[in-house]
Parts: sequence; C-alpha cells; structure tokens
Amino acid sequence: MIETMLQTGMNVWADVPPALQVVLWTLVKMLALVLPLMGVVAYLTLAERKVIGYIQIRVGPNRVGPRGFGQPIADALKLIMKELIIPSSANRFLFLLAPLVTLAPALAAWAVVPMSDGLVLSNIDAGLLYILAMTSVGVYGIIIAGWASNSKYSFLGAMRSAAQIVSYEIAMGFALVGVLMAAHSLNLTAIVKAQEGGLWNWYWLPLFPLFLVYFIAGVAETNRAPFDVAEGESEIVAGFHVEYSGMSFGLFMLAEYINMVLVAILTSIMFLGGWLSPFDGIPWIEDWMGGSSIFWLIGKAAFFLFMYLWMRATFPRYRYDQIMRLGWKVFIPITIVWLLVVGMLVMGQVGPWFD
Amino acid sequence: MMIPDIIFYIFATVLVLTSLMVVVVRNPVHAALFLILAFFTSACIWVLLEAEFLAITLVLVYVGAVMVLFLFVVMMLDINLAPMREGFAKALPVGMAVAILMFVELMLILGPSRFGINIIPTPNTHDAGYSNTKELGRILYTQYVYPFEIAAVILLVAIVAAIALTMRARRQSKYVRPEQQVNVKRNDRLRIVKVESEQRTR
Amino acid sequence: MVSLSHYLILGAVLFAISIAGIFINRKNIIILLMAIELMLLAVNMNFIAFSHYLQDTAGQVFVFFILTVAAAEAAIGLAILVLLFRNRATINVQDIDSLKG
Amino acid sequence: MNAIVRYFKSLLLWELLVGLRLTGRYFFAKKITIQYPDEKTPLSPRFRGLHALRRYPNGEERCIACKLCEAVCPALAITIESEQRADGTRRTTRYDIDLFKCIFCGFCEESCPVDSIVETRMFEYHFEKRGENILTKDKLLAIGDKFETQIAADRAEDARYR
Amino acid sequence: MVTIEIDGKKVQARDGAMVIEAADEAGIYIPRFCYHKKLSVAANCRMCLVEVEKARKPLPACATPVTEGMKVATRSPVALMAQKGVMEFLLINHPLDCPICDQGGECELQDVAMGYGRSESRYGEDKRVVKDKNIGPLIATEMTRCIHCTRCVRFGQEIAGIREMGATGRGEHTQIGTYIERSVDSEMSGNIIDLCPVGALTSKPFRFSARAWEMQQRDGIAGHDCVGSNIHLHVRRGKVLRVAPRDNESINECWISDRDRFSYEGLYSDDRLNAPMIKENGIWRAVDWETALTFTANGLKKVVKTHGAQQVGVLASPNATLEELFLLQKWARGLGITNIDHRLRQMDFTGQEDSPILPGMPAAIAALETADAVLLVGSNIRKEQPILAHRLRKAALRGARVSAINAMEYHYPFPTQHCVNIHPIGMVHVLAGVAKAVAKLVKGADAEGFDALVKEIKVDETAREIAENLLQGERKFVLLGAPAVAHPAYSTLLQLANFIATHTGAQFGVLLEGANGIGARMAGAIPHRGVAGKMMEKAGLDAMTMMSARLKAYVLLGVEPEFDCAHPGNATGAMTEAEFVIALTAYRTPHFDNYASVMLPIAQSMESSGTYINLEGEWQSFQGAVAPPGEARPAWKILRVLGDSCGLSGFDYMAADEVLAEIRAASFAVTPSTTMAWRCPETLGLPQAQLTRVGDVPIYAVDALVRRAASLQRTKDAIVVGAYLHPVFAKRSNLVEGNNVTARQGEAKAVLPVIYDERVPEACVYIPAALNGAETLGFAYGSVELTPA
Repeated sequence: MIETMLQTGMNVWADVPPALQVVLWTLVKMLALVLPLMGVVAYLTLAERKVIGYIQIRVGPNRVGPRGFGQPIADALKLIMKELIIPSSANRFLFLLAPLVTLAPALAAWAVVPMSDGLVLSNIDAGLLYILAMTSVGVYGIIIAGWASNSKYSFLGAMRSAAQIVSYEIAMGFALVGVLMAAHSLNLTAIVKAQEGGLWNWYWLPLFPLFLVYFIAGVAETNRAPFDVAEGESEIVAGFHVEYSGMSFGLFMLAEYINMVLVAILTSIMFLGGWLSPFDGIPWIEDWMGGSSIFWLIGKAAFFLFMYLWMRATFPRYRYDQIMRLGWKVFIPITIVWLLVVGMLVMGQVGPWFD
Repeated sequence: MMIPDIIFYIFATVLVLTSLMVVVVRNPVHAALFLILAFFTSACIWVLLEAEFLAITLVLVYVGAVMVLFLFVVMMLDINLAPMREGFAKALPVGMAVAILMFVELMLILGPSRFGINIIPTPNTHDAGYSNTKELGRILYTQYVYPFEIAAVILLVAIVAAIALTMRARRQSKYVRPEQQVNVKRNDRLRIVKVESEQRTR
Repeated sequence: MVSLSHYLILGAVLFAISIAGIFINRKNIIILLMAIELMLLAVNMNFIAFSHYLQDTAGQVFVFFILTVAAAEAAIGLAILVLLFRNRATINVQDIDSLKG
Repeated sequence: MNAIVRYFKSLLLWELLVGLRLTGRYFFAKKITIQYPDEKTPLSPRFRGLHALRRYPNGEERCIACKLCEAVCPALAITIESEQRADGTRRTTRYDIDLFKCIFCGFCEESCPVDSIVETRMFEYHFEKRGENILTKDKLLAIGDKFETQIAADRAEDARYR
Repeated sequence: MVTIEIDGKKVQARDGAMVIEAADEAGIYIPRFCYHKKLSVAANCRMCLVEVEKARKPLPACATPVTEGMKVATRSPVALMAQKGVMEFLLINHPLDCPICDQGGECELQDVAMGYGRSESRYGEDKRVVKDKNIGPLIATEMTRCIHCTRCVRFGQEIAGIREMGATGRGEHTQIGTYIERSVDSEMSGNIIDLCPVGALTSKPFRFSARAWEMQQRDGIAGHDCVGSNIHLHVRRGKVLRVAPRDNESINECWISDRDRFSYEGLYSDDRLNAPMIKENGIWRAVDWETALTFTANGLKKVVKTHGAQQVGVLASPNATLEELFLLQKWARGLGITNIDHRLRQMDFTGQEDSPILPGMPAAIAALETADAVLLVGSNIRKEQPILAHRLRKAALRGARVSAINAMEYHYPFPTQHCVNIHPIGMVHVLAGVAKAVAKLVKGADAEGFDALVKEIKVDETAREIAENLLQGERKFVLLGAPAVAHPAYSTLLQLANFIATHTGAQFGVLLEGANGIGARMAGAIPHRGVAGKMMEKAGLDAMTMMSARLKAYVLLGVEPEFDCAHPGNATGAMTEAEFVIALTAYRTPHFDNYASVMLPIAQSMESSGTYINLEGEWQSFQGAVAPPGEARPAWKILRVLGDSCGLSGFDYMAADEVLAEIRAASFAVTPSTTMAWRCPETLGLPQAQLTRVGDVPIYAVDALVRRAASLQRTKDAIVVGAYLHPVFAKRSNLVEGNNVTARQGEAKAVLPVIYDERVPEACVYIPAALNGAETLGFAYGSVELTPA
C-alpha cells in the first residue's frame, strides 16, 4: 500500500520537467527551513517571557494552554487580528515596505547556514560574506520604517539603530576575519570542518576575544538589551516601530527574533564547532553521547539564546554614547590586535588549530 | 530565449528604470532608496556574470555601508527642496540631449557589430569546483598585491579624512569615563570622620 | 543568447542616465554624488562583463579597486557635504560661490 | 598588581559575570506569583478602586453638588453640573468621572463632606467602547447601590482612624 | 489730611475719613462685613474692631474717624482677640452648610472664618432658624445664613432709592426681610447679591449651577442702554453663567442694573438660531455657511439688478457693535444701497440734517451727580438708564432741582420739583412754555421765528419755575429720553430743548435707546450721514419711510421689526410684501419664518468682540467671552464675508481690531456734541386726537436678548400688555378693568385687556410697545381708538 503510494509519487515526480523540479525542490527545502524557524521564533518569545519571569521570581505566562504553551499562538493571532494603522502623513508605500525589507534579509541569510554536514540550502563559497551582506541589508528596514513613519521618535530610533548596526558590523566583520583566517575559508561548512576534534579544537579558545566580541556585537546588531537604545521605551517610546501596529509590527518582531537565532547559530558554528560533538575523540563518552549531529548545534544555539535572555534580565541599558564608544574604541581595537595575534599563530602553525 | 536571458532582461529593465528614477525623483531619500535598488539589481546581474564575490561585496560595501551613509546624511540634513528643483525643466532637454547623444555614440562602438555573440562567444560555465572568490583572491594577493595595499592605504586615508572633516571638538561637553566610574571604590570617595560632640556651654 | 554587447549597452545606458542626472540635478550635491556612484557602477558593469567574456579575472580586480576608491570617495564626499551644510545651511551648488576658506 | 588584576577582570567581563550569577541565582528561586483570578490578595478597607456614589438609607442620594471633589481632583477627572431640584435642594444633574484621567488618589473621597463619592474595592472592570470610560451619575449610583454593604462595612471599619 | 499710624505704618488719610478707609488705601486688610465703601456706615457687625492707642476698648475701624497721630493696631493681640470673639458670635447662628451654600468659595464670611474662626464651635444649643422669604424671581434667599450686616437694607435705602428690605425684631429675633411678603422690585435689586457677604441673598437664575472657582471671569460691556456699564462675565465651559459688575467709577461705579445682570439668560433661549437657514420654495432648510452666504449674495444682487439699489432697505439694531454697523453700511453703500438706518423707533425725521451728529451727552456721566438743576423731557430715566438715574438721585439728594415733562407719570427714585404728566401734544406745549419763560427771563434769548411760534402759549407757574431753576446753579442739564425720541414731534422737542439749554447755559443731551446709538451714527449707519457724521451727497430713506415705501428687499441686522420698529404693523407688512429679506438674527422667530428669505445666525455682544460708544463718547471695546452657539458667528465676520462674496474690495479684515482701527482713523477727534442749529418748527400744535396712545417700551422689552431673559420676564417690571387707562377716564369712557377692548390705529388693531393705571394722564392710553400682543399695532405715540371687544 505505502509502497504503491510512494511509487506513484515517484512517477509523478519524474513527469515534472527538470527545471520545475529544481524550483519545487528548492521551495520544499526553504519551507523545511523557514517553518521550523518560525516555530522556534514563536517559542523563543515564550521562552523569553518565561526566563525573564523566572529571574524576576515570577512564573511568566501560564494561562494559555498547559503551562502557557499556547501563548505564542495567541500572541500571533492577536497580532494578525489587530488593526493596521497607517499614520496619515506617513509615506504609505515605504511604511508598508519597511517590515518586509527587515524580514527578507533576516530570512535570506539562512540560505547558507549549515545545520549539519551537508544539511544546508546553498553551500556557497563566500558564505560568510553573504551573511555579512544580508545582515547589513537588514538595517534598511529600520531606516525606512523610521523615516516613512514621519514621527520624530521613529526617526530618532531609526538613526540610532542604523548608526549602531553599522558600527558594530565592523567589529563583527573583523571577528569573522579572524575565523576565516583560522579556517582558510569563507565557506561555513568548511569552517565547521576545520574545527573537528573535540572541545579544545574549537575556535573559541584561540579566538576567545573575537568570540566575545562577536557575540556581544551580535547582541548589539540585533538591538537587544542591553543595546536596545534604538527602541529604548523610556526615551523614544519604542523607536523606529512606534507607529506600527498589528502584523506590520509583528514582522519587525519576527525579524528581530530570527536575527537572534541566526546570531546564536552563527556563534556556535564559528566558535563552538557547529554540529560537532564536544567529546570527539574521547572514546567512551563519544559513544555514550552520540556523535556530531544537528542536536549539538541546536543545543549550543539554545545556550546562546539563553544568554541573550539572561543578559536582558541582568544588565541595564547602555547609554547611547557609551554604546558607540564600546563599539569603536574597545571592540575594534581588540579585534585588530587579536587579528595580528591570529596571524602570527597561523604563520607559526600553532597548536591543534592551525596546523 | 533561455531562462538566463529572461533573467537578464528583467534585471536590466529594473536597473535602467531605477537608475532613471534616481535622477528624476524629487525627494533625495527616494533617490537614495532607488539607488540602493539599482545596486542590488546590478549585484544580481553580476552573479549572472559569475562574479559572485564582487556581487556580494557590492551588496556588503555599497548597500550595507555607503548607501546607509547616504541615507543617513540625506535624512539628517534638513534640506529645503524647493530651490533644488528650480531649473529642472530647463535642464531636462539639455541633459536628455547630451545623454542620448552619448548613448548613441557608445552604441555605435559597443553594438553587436563589434561585441556581438558571434564575435565574442559566451564562455563555458565553470565546473562545480570553481570558486570565483578563490580565483580573485589568488590574483589579488599575487599579481596585484601592491595595488591592493595602496587601496588599503587609500581607505585608511579616507577614514581619517572623513573623521577629520566632520569631527567637532566639543570641549565643553562633560562626560564621565565609564572605566573610571567602574573602578571607583568606596574609599576613594568616602571618608568617615569622627566628630566629638560639643560640650554644652552655659 | 545574451552577448557581451548586451552588457556593454546596459552599462552605456546607465552611464548616459547618470550624465543626464548630473545635468538636470545641477543644484543638489547629494543627487550629484549619487549620479557619480551610478556612473562608477556602469563602469564596473563593463569591467565585469569583459572579464567574464574574455575569461580574465584581472577585470574583476579593477572592479574591486574601483569599489574601494568609490567607497572612499563617498565617505569623503559626504563628510564635505555635512561640513558644508553645517556651515552654510545649504547644499545648493549655486549658493556655494565663496572662495574664502 | 591591583591594576593588572583589574584590567584582566574587565577584559574577562568579571563584573558582568557577577551580575549574571546574581540573576542566575534568582532563576531558581521560589516563585511568589499570585495566580490572580483564582487567588487574590487581601484588600484593605481603604482600597481605592472604582468609584461609587452612595445614598442614604432612605434612598436619597447623598451628593449635594458642593463640587469639592471636582475642585480637589488633581487630574481634573470629575465634571459636575448642578441645579436646584424641584424640592429646592442642591443636586447634581451630571456627575462624570473620566476613568482615563482618574489617578485613584482618593482625594475626592476625602474631600466629600457627606461621604457620597467613595472608592470601592472593585478594581476588575473594563471598557469595550469609546465613552465607556466616563462613569456617569447613573452608573456611579448603580455601583454604589450594588456594593453598599461592602462600602458601609469598609467605612465603619476605617472610621476609628479618621 | 491727617497722618495716622496703622500697624506701625504711616498713612495719610482724608480729614473725617474712617480708619478702615485709610487702612484700605494703605493696603492693610481689616476684616469687615457691614462696611461698604458706597454705603453709609452702620458699624453693626463689629468685625472690624481694631485696637487704638489710648482707647480703652477695641473700636470699630469703620466708624472711628481718623485723628492726627492716631496709632491703630489691626493685628495686635487685643484686636485679634476681639475679632476672633466677634467671629465666634457670628458663627453661633450661621449654619455651617458651606457645601450646599451658593456663596461657598466666594463668601466673605467663609474667608474671614478661615482667618479668624475657631476650628471647633463651643456653642452647643440649637441654632436659630429663619424662614425664607420669596422676594421675587431674581434673588434667592436663605435667611438663616444672614448675619444682619444690613448692607441690603442700606442699599435699598441709599442706592436704589426705595426702601424695600428692613430689619424686624430684636436680638436673636432680628430678621431681614420685606416687611410684608412682597418682592424686591428695584431695577437695581441684583446688586444686593454682590453686597451680601454671606449666602443669604444669592442669584436665583444662577442658583446652584456653578462654583466661584470653576468660572473664568471675562470683561464685558453691558449692551442694553447707552451707559455702557462695565461688567464681568462669569463663564464656565463656554457658557455665561452670570454677570457681575466691574468697577468703573466714571461709568457705573460698582453697580449694574438687573437688566444688564440677568439678560445673559436670553443667550440660551430655546429659539436661538444655531445654523444658517434659507427658504427655498417656502421650506426652511438648514445649510452650511457657504451655501447661505452665496444664496444671500445672489439674492441681493438679483434684487439690486432688477429693481435697483434704491429698492433695498438696510435696518440695524442700535445694539449692534460699532464694527458691525460700520461693515454693514460699508457693504450696503458698496452695493449702492443708500437706505440704511438704525433709528427704528423714531417717527419724526424732519430736520434730521440739523440734529446733532452724535447726540449723546457732552458731559461725563459722573458729572450728572454734581448737577444743580435737571430738566427731563420724555424720559423714564429710572427704567431706561438705571445707572444714570442713580447718578441723578445722588444729585437730587445733594439738592439738585429735577423737573420732568412726560406723557405719563414715571416714578423716579429721587425727589422732583415739578413733574408734568400730560398727553404727548401737551408735552410740546409745556416745553414751549418753559422756552418762552426762558426767553422772558434771559436777555437776548430769542431766535428767528420763535416769538411767532410760542405766541399762543401761556407761561404758567410751573414753566416759569422750571426755567428759573435752570437759570440758577452751576451745572444744569436738559435731557431728552427715549419717549421723546419716539415722540411724533421729536424735532420740535429737540429744537425747544436746545433753545432752553442754549439760553440757560445748561448742557443738553439725548439719552438714546440702545447700547450703541452714538456708535451707529459714528459708523454711518444712518441714511444721510456717513462715517463720523460726514454728510452724504444723497440721503437715503429713513427707517420709517423704508417701511412705508414697501421696498423689494430688506436687510435686518439684529432687528425684530414687529417689536423694534416705530410702526410694527407697517413694518410687518413691508417685510411680508418684500421679495427678499435677509435676517441676520440670533433668534428664529415665527415672524422670520413667515417673511424672511434667509436667516443668518449672529452672535450676541457677549459672544463677539466689538466696541460700543456710550453717551459720553467713551469707546469701550470688548472681547467675546464665550463662543456663539452652533454655527452662529459674530456679525462682523458674516458681513466681512458677505462683502467679499458680493465682489467688494476692502473686506479683507482678519480681526475686529482692524475694523475698529479703520473707524478710528476715519473718526479721529469726533466727539459727542449736541450743538445744533436753530430751525424754527413750523407749528407747535398737532391736531388733538380724541385718545392718544402712549407707547413706552418697558424696561425688559428693549431688545431681543432681554425679551428672552426668562427671569427678568417674571419680575414686576415685565409689564403685561394691555390698555392702561386712568381709572377716572376709563370709567367715564365705560371701559371696565379686565374687559377686553379693541385698539385701532388706522388699519392696525389689537385686542387688549383694560387695566387701570393712575399714572396715565387724561385722554391717553398706555399701550406698551415691543410686547407680544402689541406687535400688530401702529405708532407708539399717536391717535388710537378703543372700542369694547
């Protein structure tokens, strides 16, 4: 029975023209990436509220569904049903375009992110560059949103956000340069493969300063606390998306959380060996824990996501000039100095990493 | 027509239209946004030309940084647009005339008669292992290593120049250095003094 | 088939448009700068097209350098623009007619 | 030596880690959230919830339109219009409290010479349409009638402190 | 001047001044209840006790004259103890019901109690309760609250001139009231509301509607008589809630008449017009302003085009502001319309070219109280200009000799020497007699044709004495009132009065009806003169001729023709027959519904900015205190837009100030003056009718606003329509009180009840004008036939 169904399916598939086959197959792969991602984002919002609640000795949302697990669905429904307000003197087209411009690059960056060996939508050579390019495009959504809303708060938020993102992108780029120097490749799969061989072979150890800089810059890049001056509600209400409501606001939210997950995953890939098991090469633990797999990547990303929330619950918001100072006067010098160190290490073919 | 052709024509049309909009729209913000779209489209065309690295670099450098700067400046400056548009109608015919003239001249040289498919055939596509990035890197760091370093110096000079030009020394602004703030200990600021109580005088 | 001349003509069109743009937006420095960027893009287009069709990576190296220089030009140009606006409160080319430093 | 230690501490984000440890500890602390609709905290008799206008036992409304509450209201939430009623007494024709403006400070209650305007224990209310935020005289009297037992008990309990 | 020391401060005081006056002057506050600067000193509240050096007991500051070197302490322990003691006694019987008292928040007792009262009373017995009195529709009483300061009693006695309130009983049984249950009817009675320091006497229409702290106080000018009393409008949430006097020593001191105080009720009458309305095919439709103004402009232009501008009559109320009247005439004359008038009740326009340009009073209002002799001709001054009557009363009490010649007996609040009450024609003869007496007494007092004119007249004793009075003393006045202006021989009266004034050295004035009679002439809203009295080349028709000429179109600014015109029947007829009637009106009346073509809602004077010129020539500008209701707009704005939409230039004003500036520029240095040329009247004798109507306008019927002030209409001064006859005369004519009679004036007739009234002279019937029921009749002064209905 099942076999016949499979057989018929295969036959139908064979009849599809090859060009269309490629398109369809790509579409399926994209959906297979995006749909779970949406789920992750949805439950990340729940996790955020839960974690912060727990840290503040509360229990967080627990009304919708068992232990509050229906909350993201309820939130999504609420956002979808809410009225979409367009300010009367806003630039209507750009106002509606902005959320899409924010969301699209956030999703597009995922095309080159390897989930496991070979489990990647597009294994391109300049993957790292591509990711940098996509994340830098995301800033347009914010700028356009702030400008098109025709509101002072929005505009201030957008300007702050844009300046912040552009500034931290430099430190972030330098940190990644360290990685690519170490791995001799811009290809993400290759970077992970270069870290093979257990916890001590990963790049977090030789590139420790870059690791910290990358993660913190990632937090700043996503406008998350304590770098959330772009939407500092005590100063500029909600920053660039003050005027947004309903699902157009929801898209900004979505993009922000997708970027959070992306940064978490990229940090894992770049510095914590991606899907590699930390116990590679330790015989009995390796067998017991199972080998390298996507679950290791998910676990590592989850840790960084938790860090996001933990940091938000712990640190007060940075002052804007201090953010810029941190980006330009601390992170960039640190990365440049460490790039020199990495260069020397690579030249000297030091340790288990650069041989 | 093949699929790459269709893609080329679509992108080329978009590119031409957007670059037209860049020069004719009223609002500089819109012009900048159109320019961004133009860059994006040309990046796509470059991908067609198997220049992936440059395409991504274009997006990274131009779209990601330069145009942000442009937008920033355009939005921040409170520009009175009315005088900017004066003479628009007057200059339009001259501009169009020069542009058309130039286009016709270029066309005569660059037309299919010299660079058509028959004269220069489409090269073979590279095999799967080919990496444009690698190729470019190889030639850049060998043959063109000195120009590359000069370019780096130019960029450095540009950074310094831009900062030097726009830097406003605000001597009067007072700000605390956070690292000093953090390092302050109680004993630096606080001194507990024991004061004897006074005797009551009659 | 898309031939080299297709790309060259596309570049020519872009170039012509940016020339026209310089003519019709004579007063607005920002648009002028943008037109120059567009012009450089047209040049880059030609370089890449040639590089592709002639199978010579050197063309792409030039594009790389042009990108570098153009970025530097944009940064300094905008810096000057900001300085100008700060001092004269205008970016109208016709108002910038004083030679005094 | 101290300087070096300090330098490394800041480079390794020591202070931040201390902060994270603190909040991390609370992550596992016992939660004290009240499950609101199921569990409720006890309310003081002085609780300042929704407003009400009271009546005397014989059914006569207490309010005499002296407008002291209107005058004392720091948020200008109260609007009163008054006239001479047919029997010659001074009465309100309109007594509106805008709950959007009201800050529940309780001054109106305190200023009232006849204990007419009071704030009840009721705090679970909502609006569905524009204009519902205005508590009119009818609504206020209805609230007063509904909660009179509770209101009277609260006043009696609190009386010895006044 | 003496120098005294109050609280260690050296103070200069007038000889004979009381300590409290000196203290007030120096800004030192002494609490008081019974003392009032305009009233006599009673010293019965004892609140102002102060310590005076070398006096054994505290002395009342209000009744202690200053002496040189006196040392007064107002806040010494002795003084404070005395004041606190008095306060405690006052509060023994005063109920502590401030929350329900209308005075709460503006109560002198409350204020003083805050400063001098104890927080707890030591009085445990029952409090005194006093029964409330009903003293009329204007003043609410709560006599339990009375602290017996007797300000109200003294006001009646000293200011209003009629002792209406008094104190009965002694000690705790003292009560203030009207001895028998009657109302307080003085036309100034409202002032006791302000005078009462507690909540015993409060305003009835205002009762319980607002608190003092809720209201904003806006300045205004009263718009019902030519005095232009300064008032405060108390406004809350865009509504005038009450009116209070604003001190202006030179005009109204600190008093206002009840008419000015309570007329605001008319603003909120039910028939207020809230939106522009046009009549299409006989159906009224509320429209927006644009439609209405286009309709108006088109309709008027059509009439002008088909019938000519001479076929349009423009009538304005003399209560309209200077700006409105100016724009009205500018607009009308811009369209070529010359028929423009505001003298609605005047019948006799002969010699209008010679009559004074601005016939006010050349002296200041305050000068009236220094008068030595006054001759009132046809003036019910007490009901027409109560504030002037009060000034005259002060003069009369000082010893001025006041005489009056009227068509019916008026009760003045002051003693008069001669009061001649005679039918209208007789008035002329009596005045001619006075003139003849003057001519005899004064050398060279003659004028061309005067001898011939008065040949028939016999100078009787009264006339001679009046003439002699006017020849003695420094300041003398000959004043003509509104009944004189409405008199059928107004120009003769004017000439004779002027003759008398000129030759006795008296000042001669006309007390015009309406708030802005002078302003209307200044603005040029008069057919033969332009702005600032510039003679027009071609005079238009006067108000009365406009009506009898039955023009094709009329423009009415705040006029209700059936009440405000000299011949209501004729006016109604003219309106009904006209093709196009534009009514700029604040009210929608059945009459307008009947004949108007378009009704444009205008603001009343309290709702718009404007300027009034009072009879002494004082320009008093005011701002609108509240917004007009609904779509109504200030008339000057409407006229401005009308001017624009009729294609006239010079109507681009942004504010009323600009209009005013234009008038000021045009009328620079033109002040009221009553100098006029002598032109001998042709005859003194009009044919004596069998029965003459005397048609005074009652005090509460003078204009549209007052006619709608509900409370005023319930007072005794709101006169009932009827045929008022002297009982002796009525009985002789077999007319019985209460029976209905038909009054006929030519075509016009009305059925009226007969009322006996001893004030009406022989051969006259008093049928008040401007009342419902009299709007179908004819001239206010003229022959009338009465037949039992």
